[in-house]
Amino acid sequence: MTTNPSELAERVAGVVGSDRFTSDHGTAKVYVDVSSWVAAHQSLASDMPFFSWLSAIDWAAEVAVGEPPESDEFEQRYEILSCVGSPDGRMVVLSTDISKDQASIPSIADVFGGANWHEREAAEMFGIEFIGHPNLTHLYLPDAFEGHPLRKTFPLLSREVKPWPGTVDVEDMPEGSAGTPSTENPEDAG
Amino acid sequence: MASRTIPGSGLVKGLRLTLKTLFTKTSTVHYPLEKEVLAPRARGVIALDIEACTVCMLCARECPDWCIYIEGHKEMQPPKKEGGRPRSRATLDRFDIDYALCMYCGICVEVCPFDALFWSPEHEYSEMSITSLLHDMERLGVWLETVPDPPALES
Amino acid sequence: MTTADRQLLSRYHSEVQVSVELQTPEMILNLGPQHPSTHGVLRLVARVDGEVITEVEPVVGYMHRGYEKLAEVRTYPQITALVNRIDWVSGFANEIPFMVATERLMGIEPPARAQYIRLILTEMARISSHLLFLSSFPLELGAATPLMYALRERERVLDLIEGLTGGRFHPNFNRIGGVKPAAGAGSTQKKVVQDLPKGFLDQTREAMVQVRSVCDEMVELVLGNEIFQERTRGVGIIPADKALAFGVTGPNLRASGVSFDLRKTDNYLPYSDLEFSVPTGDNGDGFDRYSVRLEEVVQATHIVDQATDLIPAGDLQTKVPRIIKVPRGEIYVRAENPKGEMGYYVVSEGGRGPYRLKIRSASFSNLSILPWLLKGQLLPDVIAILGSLDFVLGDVDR
Amino acid sequence: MSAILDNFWALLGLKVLLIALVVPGVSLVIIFAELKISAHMQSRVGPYFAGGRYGWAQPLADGLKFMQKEDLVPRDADRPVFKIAPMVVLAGTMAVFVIVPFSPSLVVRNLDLGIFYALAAGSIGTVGVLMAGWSSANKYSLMGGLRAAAQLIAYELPLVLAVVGVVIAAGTMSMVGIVEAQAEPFFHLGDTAIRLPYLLQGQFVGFAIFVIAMLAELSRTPFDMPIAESELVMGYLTEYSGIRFTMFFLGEYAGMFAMSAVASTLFLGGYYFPGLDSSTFGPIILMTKVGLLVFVMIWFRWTFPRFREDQLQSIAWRWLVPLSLVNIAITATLKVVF
Repeated sequence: MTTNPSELAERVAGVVGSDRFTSDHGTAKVYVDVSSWVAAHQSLASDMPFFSWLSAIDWAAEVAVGEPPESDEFEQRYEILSCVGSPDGRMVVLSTDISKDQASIPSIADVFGGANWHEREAAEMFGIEFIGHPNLTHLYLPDAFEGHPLRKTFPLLSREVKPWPGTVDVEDMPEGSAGTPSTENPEDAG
Repeated sequence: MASRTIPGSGLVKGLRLTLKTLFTKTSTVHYPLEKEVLAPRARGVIALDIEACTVCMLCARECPDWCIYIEGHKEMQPPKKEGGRPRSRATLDRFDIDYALCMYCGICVEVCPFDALFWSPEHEYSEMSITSLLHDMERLGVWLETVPDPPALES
Repeated sequence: MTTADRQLLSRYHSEVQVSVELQTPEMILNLGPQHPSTHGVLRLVARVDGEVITEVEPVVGYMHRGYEKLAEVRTYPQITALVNRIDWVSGFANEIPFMVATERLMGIEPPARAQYIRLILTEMARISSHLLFLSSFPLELGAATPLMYALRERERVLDLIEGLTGGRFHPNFNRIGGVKPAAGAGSTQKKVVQDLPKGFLDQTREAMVQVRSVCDEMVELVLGNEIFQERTRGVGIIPADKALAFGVTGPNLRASGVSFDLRKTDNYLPYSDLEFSVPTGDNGDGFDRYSVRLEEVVQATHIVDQATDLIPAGDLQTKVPRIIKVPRGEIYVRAENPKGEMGYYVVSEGGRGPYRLKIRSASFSNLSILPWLLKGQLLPDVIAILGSLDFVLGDVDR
Repeated sequence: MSAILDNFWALLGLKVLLIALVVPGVSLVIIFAELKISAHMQSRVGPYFAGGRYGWAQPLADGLKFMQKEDLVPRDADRPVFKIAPMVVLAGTMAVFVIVPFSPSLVVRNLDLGIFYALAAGSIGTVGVLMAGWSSANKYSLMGGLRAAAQLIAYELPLVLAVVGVVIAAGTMSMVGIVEAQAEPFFHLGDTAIRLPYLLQGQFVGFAIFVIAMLAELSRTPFDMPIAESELVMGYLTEYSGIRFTMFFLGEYAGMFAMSAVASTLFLGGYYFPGLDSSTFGPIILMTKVGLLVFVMIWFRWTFPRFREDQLQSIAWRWLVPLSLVNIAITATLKVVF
């Protein structure tokens, strides 16, 4: 009953007036330009009134946490994602990119009431400025908190402070015994 | 905005139900006197079989909370068959699980390739101070007896 | 006077009252963070005139554990153990979308038996979460007895979950590619297959009968009770368009008349083989939210009954490499969590852990409607509305 | 012994001492009854550790626990008012027992304005509650106090009007007189005289109004807005601890005992039961009727949610007061006609 994702992505791309869209793994994703971010949401609001969520991804080369992206030919940026849908099950993810140095994007809080909190969270977690947002204050973090935790450059302090408890003074397992490949903890491998 | 219908049927039905329950047997277990029989797979505490452990650190590595502390050393074991050369074997010095941090996810029991860790439904090991929640090797060995044998399976 | 007028009237009620009575200065009242009925650590800074709330600002973040940051330093199996603690009342149901997302990225399909076991455990989590709501909401309004009846039957469901998985709230029974196959990786532990224990299916059917009987008791004790109806009819009305705009999902949205159930629209679990109806309310007030959830519990028991008959034989997990590396790709999978739509946007860069994991939790959006909803309400109504939304702070703060 | 009996002051001292022992004792029994009955109504066992197998000493244990707890007074509370409030509430409740007749002779003072005095004494508690609410210097207590004052005043009126019906029927206000009036034969069936308590003599509406108003006076569910745990934490009791809290707690249960004693005297025939000699069995008969009413109150508490503030007021002013006026009118006309 729900249209399959690639058709949906194509149709939404048409409505929104952008050409790049993908639908791998069943998730319809349409790439939109920053300038037409609010317009795209306004045009979609009537057909897809359900606002699901809005968040961001920090594409960064050097990371203080986890592993950096595999391919290195990618442009360092913030990718803003917002997901809208309709009660009959259709759902599309709109995505746009903003550069890291001047990270600001117009707010869609007045198009979708629900975006208010999501944008506040993305703002405090990534340091993105949403222009025209009613009250862009901290949502989760205490007011005196500096720094933006979800940025890749922000270290996870608990893992720095407490070293890995399995202090080994036994040499590594001789390869021959019981063939247990070691499932390294990601930091050690990095 | 007074109650439009006479508060008759709804209230009376509620009263009848509470009265009926007043005279039915209670469903609670008097905990310290009678104890509930726990399911064999219930995850109460982790028991350690010290002989089986070869200090491969897999459990400590895989634990999401980093709450398993292991130290071991290599020892020369007498050769199995006489005339064979002595084999070196890793033995445990320290194997502590900090139950103040543990979230009972069971990844360590899962990932142990040498059947050294088992689940036991024991759950009455609360302590007065949080530091004594750090169970050492002997304590984990003691839990070994309380490990029940697995339940029979559906056909 | 229809309920909509009453809602409108209560909105003007606060303005009219202020001008008529003598100008009492407005009092700032702090509801929470330690407050008996905020379901966890939520703080409402309310500007109160007499007992009428003129403006409210929810303060959240006390329970913020930073799940999305934690996920970036962990491997996929470790995240499965963490992820069911987001909405700790419906433990198992949180893991499903993350599992399905990872499996679709890796291009593997769990065996039918594992999918059915997942479906049964999800519906049991829904029953246990809704039973907790059905009993704690009347407690907010002053009736303490429904709590005991509902929790008594909920213990049966939790015992079944504990019998099968070992844990009551956090079963940790999901593995990527299916359900936990064996007790461990070692030689003897591998033989201890974690399939359904003997008599599980019959005990489940018996428990479902008990749960339905407690639902009838809830109808007798709570739904039919005129005082309860008086306290909840026309209180905290959420119109359908506002609900959709704020992203309110699950029973709260269905109570406003929108029949949007992810179990019918998305195919993340074999719900299409079973037939069940989606209950919806008509004017979206506290009373409808309660009766929709009550009906959903009954539907969940029917689903579990059908699933226990249709469960196929087979193994519990497909072949999965020992170290799980998920190929590059992005995916968003959402599931019908008892509180609403729970979704995971997984961005994988081929590593052993996700590059970015966005968690869309239901209570976060359900709560974002509070400032609009609580304007002009009476204080006792605020507590009734908070109770009727059924949110959990872990879900809100992630 | 007879010197004590006929010396007025000694007799009064003895009676006050008797009341001071009986009322808290019965209140403890009522607390234990509430603990046990509410437990079994919720299919659980209730206290079973304190004092041997059945936990009978639980109320005593609670009382002692509260007494050795520190008796806090908030820093910016209105100290004198804060300290006196529980005593005012307890005094208001105890004063009602002056006129409760346990048997024709066993009554502290059989005033001929009996019921009038009882209702007046009962309403002193309202002042105590307001004092507690105001002096705790805490927003929740203030709101609890205001709610309590509004509620108690709103339900004072139906309470009094419900009693007027009985007074008209009995012709006197003295409690013993009312019980004697109910002892007269209501009508004759053949030669056996049928004696009915006022409840069965057509005062159903009056009894219903009295019970509802009584629940509201004692702020028990479904009227327990002042101590609405889920909203106002503990209402006006939030800041109280230690022995002051015990006074309030005991006051509530003593109030239940007092009000149900008055209700059973007015509507259920007090210490009189056809066929039993009331001077010997009087107290037992009265206590069984009180037990019945207390059970009903406990039963209501553990079944119903509570009303919202404005619904509570609208029930009082728009339903109970008119109904009680109609009841008075009917009783008066019947009295005149027959």
